[in-house]
Amino acid sequence: MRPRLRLVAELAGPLSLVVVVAVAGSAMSIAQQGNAINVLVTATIVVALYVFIGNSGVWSFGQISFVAVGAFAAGLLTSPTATRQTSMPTLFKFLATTQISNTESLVLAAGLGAVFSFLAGLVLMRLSGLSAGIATFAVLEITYDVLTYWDKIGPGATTLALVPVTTSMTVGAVGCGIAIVVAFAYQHTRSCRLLRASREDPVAAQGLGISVFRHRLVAFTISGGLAGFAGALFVHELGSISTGQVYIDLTFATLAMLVVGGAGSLWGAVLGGMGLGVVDAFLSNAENGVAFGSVNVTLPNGMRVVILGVLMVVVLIIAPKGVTGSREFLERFLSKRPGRAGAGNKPGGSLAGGASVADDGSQAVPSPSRTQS
Amino acid sequence: MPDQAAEGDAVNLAGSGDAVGGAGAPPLSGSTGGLVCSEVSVAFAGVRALDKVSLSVNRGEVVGLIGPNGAGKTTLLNVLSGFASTVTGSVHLDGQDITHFTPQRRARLGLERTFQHGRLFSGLTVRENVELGALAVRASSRSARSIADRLLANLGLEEMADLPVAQLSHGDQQHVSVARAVAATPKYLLLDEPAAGLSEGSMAELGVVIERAIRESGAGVVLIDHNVDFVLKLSDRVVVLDYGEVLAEGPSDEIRRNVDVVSAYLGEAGVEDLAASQAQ
Amino acid sequence: MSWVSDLVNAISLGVVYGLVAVSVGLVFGVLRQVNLAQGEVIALGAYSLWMTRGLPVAASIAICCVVCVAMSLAIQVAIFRPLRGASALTTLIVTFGLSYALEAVWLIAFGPNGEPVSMLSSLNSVVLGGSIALRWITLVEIGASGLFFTGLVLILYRSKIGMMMRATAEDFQTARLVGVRIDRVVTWAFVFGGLSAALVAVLVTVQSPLVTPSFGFNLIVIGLVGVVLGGIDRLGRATAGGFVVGFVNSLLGAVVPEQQLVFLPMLTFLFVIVILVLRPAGLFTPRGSIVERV
Amino acid sequence: MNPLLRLDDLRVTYGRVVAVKSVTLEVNEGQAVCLVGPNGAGKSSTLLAVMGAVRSRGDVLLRGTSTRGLRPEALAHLGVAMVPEGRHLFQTMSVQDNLSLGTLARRQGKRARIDERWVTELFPIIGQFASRRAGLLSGGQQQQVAIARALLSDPDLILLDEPSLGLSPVAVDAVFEVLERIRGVGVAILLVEQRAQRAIRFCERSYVLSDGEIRLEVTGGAVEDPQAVVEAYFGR
Amino acid sequence: GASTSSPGGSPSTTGAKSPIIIGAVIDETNTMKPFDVPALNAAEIQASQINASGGVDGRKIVFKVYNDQLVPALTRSDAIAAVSAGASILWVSCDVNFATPAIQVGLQHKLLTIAPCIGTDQMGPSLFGPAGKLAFSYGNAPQSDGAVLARLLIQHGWKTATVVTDKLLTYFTDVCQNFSTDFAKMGGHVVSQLSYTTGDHTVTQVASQAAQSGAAATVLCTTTTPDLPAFVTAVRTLGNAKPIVGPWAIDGGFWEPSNPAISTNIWWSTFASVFGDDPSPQIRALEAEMVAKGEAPVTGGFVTGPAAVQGIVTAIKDAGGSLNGTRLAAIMQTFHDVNTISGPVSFSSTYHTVVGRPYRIIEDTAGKPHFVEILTPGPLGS
Ligand SMILES: Nc1ncnc2c1ncn2[C@@H]1O[C@H](COP(=O)(O)OP(=O)(O)OP(=O)(O)O)[C@@H](O)[C@H]1O
Ligand SMILES: Nc1ncnc2c1ncn2[C@@H]1O[C@H](COP(=O)(O)OP(=O)(O)OP(=O)(O)O)[C@@H](O)[C@H]1O
Ligand SMILES: [Mg+2]
Ligand SMILES: [Mg+2]
Repeated sequence: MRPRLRLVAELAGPLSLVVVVAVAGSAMSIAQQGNAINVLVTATIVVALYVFIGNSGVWSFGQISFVAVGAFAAGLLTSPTATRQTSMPTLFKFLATTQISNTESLVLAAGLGAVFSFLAGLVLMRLSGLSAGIATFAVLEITYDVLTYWDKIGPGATTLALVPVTTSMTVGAVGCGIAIVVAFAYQHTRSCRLLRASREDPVAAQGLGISVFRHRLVAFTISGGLAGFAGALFVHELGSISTGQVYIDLTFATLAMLVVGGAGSLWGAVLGGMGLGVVDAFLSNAENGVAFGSVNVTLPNGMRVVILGVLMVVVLIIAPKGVTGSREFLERFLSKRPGRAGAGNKPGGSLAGGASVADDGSQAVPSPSRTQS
Repeated sequence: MPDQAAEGDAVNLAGSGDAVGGAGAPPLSGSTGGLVCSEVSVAFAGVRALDKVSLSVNRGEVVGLIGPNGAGKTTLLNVLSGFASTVTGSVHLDGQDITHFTPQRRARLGLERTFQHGRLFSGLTVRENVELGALAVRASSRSARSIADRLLANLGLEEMADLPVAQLSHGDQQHVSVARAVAATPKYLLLDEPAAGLSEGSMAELGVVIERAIRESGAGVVLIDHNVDFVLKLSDRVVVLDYGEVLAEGPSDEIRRNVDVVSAYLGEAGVEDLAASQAQ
Repeated sequence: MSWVSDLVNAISLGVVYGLVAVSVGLVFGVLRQVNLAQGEVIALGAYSLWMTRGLPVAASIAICCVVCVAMSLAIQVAIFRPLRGASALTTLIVTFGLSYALEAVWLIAFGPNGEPVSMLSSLNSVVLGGSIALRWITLVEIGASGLFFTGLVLILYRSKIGMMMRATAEDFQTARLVGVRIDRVVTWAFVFGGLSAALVAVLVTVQSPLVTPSFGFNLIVIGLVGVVLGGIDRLGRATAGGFVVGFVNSLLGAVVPEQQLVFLPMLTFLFVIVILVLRPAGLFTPRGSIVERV
Repeated sequence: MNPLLRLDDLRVTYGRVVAVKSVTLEVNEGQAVCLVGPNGAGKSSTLLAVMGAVRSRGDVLLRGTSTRGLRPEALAHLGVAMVPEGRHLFQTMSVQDNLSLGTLARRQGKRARIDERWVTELFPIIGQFASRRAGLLSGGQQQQVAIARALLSDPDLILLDEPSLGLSPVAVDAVFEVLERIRGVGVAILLVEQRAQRAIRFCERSYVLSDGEIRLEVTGGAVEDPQAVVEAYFGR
Repeated sequence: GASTSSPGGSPSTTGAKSPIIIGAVIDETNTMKPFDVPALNAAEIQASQINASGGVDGRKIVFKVYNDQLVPALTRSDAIAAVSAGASILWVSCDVNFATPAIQVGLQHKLLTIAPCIGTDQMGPSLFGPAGKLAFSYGNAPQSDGAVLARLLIQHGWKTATVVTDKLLTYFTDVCQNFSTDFAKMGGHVVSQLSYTTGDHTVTQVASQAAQSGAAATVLCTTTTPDLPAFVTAVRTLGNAKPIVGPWAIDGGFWEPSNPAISTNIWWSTFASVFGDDPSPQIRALEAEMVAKGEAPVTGGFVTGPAAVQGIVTAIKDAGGSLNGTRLAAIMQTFHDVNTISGPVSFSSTYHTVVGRPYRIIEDTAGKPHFVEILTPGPLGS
């Protein structure tokens, strides 16, 4: 009973948060709706990060590359071919002429993200710790460099404009929901459980027969797929994209969300993504001035970032495992209480019963079985 | 002494464990069976940790491995399980040459080990740790869970099943790491000082769990421990290692009687342990 | 002869990043934690040079040192003390948050344009002219960082405090048990960290005088890449790693055809990936030494 | 006269888990006292609490003065050394460096009773492997270095948490010999051991700890009533 | 919400007529602040003067300002907020990449969308397709920047040049490319083409090569990033004291090392001199007013703000008071030498960014930038 309840809560918690944001967002002004959609899309990216980072315990600074690839692919192929040919004359022919629907672009972006991350993962997934962090960061830099300067595959250093804006509140919410369901389903696979164990002690995992590389690669690929998908949502939310938007700033912003929420749980990822997203949106409004009743509060320009940074630092110092403690929704209440206060009367019935050594009395200090204490 | 070791080597090279001393448990498999390493040498920065050591263990048999600190016991276990880096010689598992297999691959062939120093998944709970032992090889989630529950009950750990292992005392952690290895229902089980730091009662429980694993899955066990009594009790055959060489080898009884041979190793503490059990 | 000047330039850039790497490696050497906010210490040091531009050079440098050490210590008290024992990556993320916030503070305080520091700009003049173009600053950098580095290595590996630092790095709980007053030790590490930041601030602003809000972050990111590339465990390896990143980047920049130069970052980072995949523990970490006992 | 160490109603909890309920005991100068008990009884927790490494309630008095609020390093400098459970060497540092770190807490102006020559003689492997990285030694070798490191601070009181863990029988003998010798020069010992029999025989006073409580006190090293010890282990 | 300014002070006396709301989505925090804010400040002064003299057919111009902080999603939602707040003209940041999310909102709502100082020629149909007909920038097209620099070199007898391109932005590449073509056409000779990308750490290297190339002048297309002072320092200390010439993006002088031996013989083109010596009294007055308000502009780009306001007003008047974006845009596209404070402004169906407007040439001598002359780039392709 309990385990099933836990499972339901684990999925229902994050999903209901999506619904709350979507519903609350829809009730707001049209400009604020944009912010709410952005919160949903950003949370999708955070979920994608979580699938790899949260489950493998390896920090990747490269997931935004997959977002970038997804965003540019989806954006490019849905933008009008006519302007593509005038504003991007150097494009490869098939990129200049192919036109796909927005839905197709979501699928394509997810696929590309998965393929790209799979290939990168083949090379990188043997690394751990800081080396993995730096190597994935290198992937981000490389992706950025190529996308910015190779004008045969995209707009290069200029903006990709005229992408159809189709990520409505509903699409954003459904997209985020899909990512959450995928992440949830994945984290209950055998592969993921083994991966989660291996992050605690890779050597012991090897000894048990767990191929850390293989399971990491699976997580990396799924994460890359979700990231590409999120990239497509992102580009269809903004209607345009330039490489600077899917680079270091977004990387660190989403990582911050993940850590603040709690990198070890899906609930943490979603809560962190949505929570910081909302705070961010609020702060940016506050820089333009918000009215609290009759009092008009305006934050000095630039304070948004200061506050976000400080918030992140403070949360992590107080709660290094994030505000959720890296636990799933309601996990604390639904799981059996650990702890055995007093360690007292344990049920007996040990099969050993101190049989061979302790009972013969021949020793000066026989040590009876612990279980009988 | 060197003669004896050499003889043991020669016999083991032939690949049949039961020839040694003759008193070991009868092997379950044919002459190609068993976990066998032959003429293994390992050196670290010029220092020989193992020098042409051969060892074999058959299904259903417990081979004790004793020897002074630094004798090379753990290194030998590393060789068997694939964790040693520089190896000459070969390792075979049921006739298959596994010398160059990774630890993962060996584990999937049914070779499980414990580590001298914990190496539990410290953030996970006791139950999860044990379940993973089963899950890592082949078991489904459900069967892993039932295996874990049974093992924990056997060890009297069910009370702690939902605690993170980091919160367990040292002795309890030792239990969990054995349970994790046993949960994989291994063909061969390599235990590195599982009884270190256990009170004698807990040690007895441990003995029962090991015996049960042998009974149920016919596992062959290599058991390292410094509690000679514990090792002799459980083992069919005992190998004494010193300075990377096999110093003596034979059935437990023989080693037990042959206190002289190993007094260099046993010292007062060992003799005391032995005396206690001989009084039985 | 242009390859000579390319080489000189490459060495010069290498030395800068070597020095940044010392700065990062030092704190890591004591705490096994990464301090990304070290970049902001450097930035503040550089801004202090600008603010004291009216003063004599020596006074300006002295103030820069004081400012850097003070800020370094403040970071230690506010961030590293509460996070003692946390993993390298946790502190990486936390100190990232801090740099993020501090960068915004610089933006508010000093504006996005940047402020030029022209102290010591005469050091840019050439020692050997012609096609070699060896500058005084390059020599000063090599000399100063060589001295600083040697000093640190002596302290870390030859002195008692150094031994305590290494012990703290390894296992601070046990270090306490044997009587290491770790608060003091850590404080010293941050003092040295602050000094190295000041040194970086002074030397870098000679060649690259404009101090912008992202001044420190840009340096530290590449520095960190270098540190990990070289082998973060040892100061020497980390420093060499920093040097290599700078050197390789600069050399590639000279070799790559002008049209393809935009792909220089790609090439540099490809190099980083290749090295990391081949030598995960660092380019200069001997193969044998990473074997972990199981 | 005050005892060297006195634990007064010591209590250690980890969150909701009570590891030590109530422990009161004394160790006099130059005396060996041991703490035995089943796994999970709270022995390690008791030692850690003495060292100030975990939070505790109750009082720990060193030479009659409370050590409340003192950190481990401060206690080390007051002449308390500890051999923690399991290997806690500085793995990447050489054996020699590990030992040098042991001498940090030596009090100045006092002639050391225990020096490096002394420990090298007791543990020959130390001389043999002095320049080797400590992490590469075998388990038992590391344990010996850990004991040597603690001794080198020339403490008045040494806390040993299962010093025989992972040691071969001869090495265990060596450890007890070492303990004998340091007791001989006036070092007080608080010992936690699973080799209960031997520990009790060695010590002037022994306590059986179970479920975080002292169940039995044995003085004089001889066990008159083994049955009582058994019961103490079981918990009455 | 957003900060609303109703320049002109006194409450409207014209009563019923509703104001013309310009929604400005700009950066007041980040790296575009030095460009966006002075342009807006100057535009507000201009608007207040218009308002004071009766407004546009009695309607006041009101700016509603949103700080987008260069965050893409925010840029978009700010633009939406501006539109829903009744803006009939959208005013965006001076970098086309950062501004696009806002621009597209404006275009989608068929508003006249104006950037005061975007310097690429993308603000228009070339990037935004047919919808881009509504988009204009009052900045100079890179073609003009390049052409005027070529003219500057020729005029001063610098017949050979080393061209250094920072590949960071399309704008830089465009300027240098246009310079090279025009320079060659005018009889100059490009000795060597060098490039780097801001932040790729090769600037010292490139500077060494440039210093030794032997050309009469070095043309550098970049902005005031950390690499610019490093470049200048490196070139000068290698003993090369020849002119270094750059486009508007290096205007301001604030970046120059205070060493007078380094910061000398540096030339650039700009919209107006911010060093107090601009030949136009109008501009000097405007500048003085801004300084008095504590809003001293950093670069000459600020005049594009009031110029844009003047252009908008002209278009509205021509349209008979209509605020219909399509109509206004159609009129604006036909601008030919429309007089503004920044000089004559012309647009065409290909160029929605200003071409052919006269430039101020500034020279920095020993750390003191000063106005030198006015140069007109001449018709494109000459
Ligand atoms: N990775 C290594 N590098 C260097 N030396 C090593 C390494 N592993 C083991 N050794 C050395 O090899 C010898 C054998 O070590 P091993 O761990 O096998 O001993 P052991 O018999 O298990 O001892 P113990 O009973 O103390 O655990 C020791 O001298 C040890 O120092
Ligand atoms: N860090 C911790 N967090 C939570 N509980 C802990 C922690 N450390 C120990 N415990 C609990 O406290 C109790 C006492 O542990 P302790 O380690 O003191 O026992 P011990 O007597 O030393 O046992 P052993 O002989 O097995 O080493 C145990 O029940 C253990 O589970
Ligand atoms: Mg061993
Ligand atoms: Mg213990």
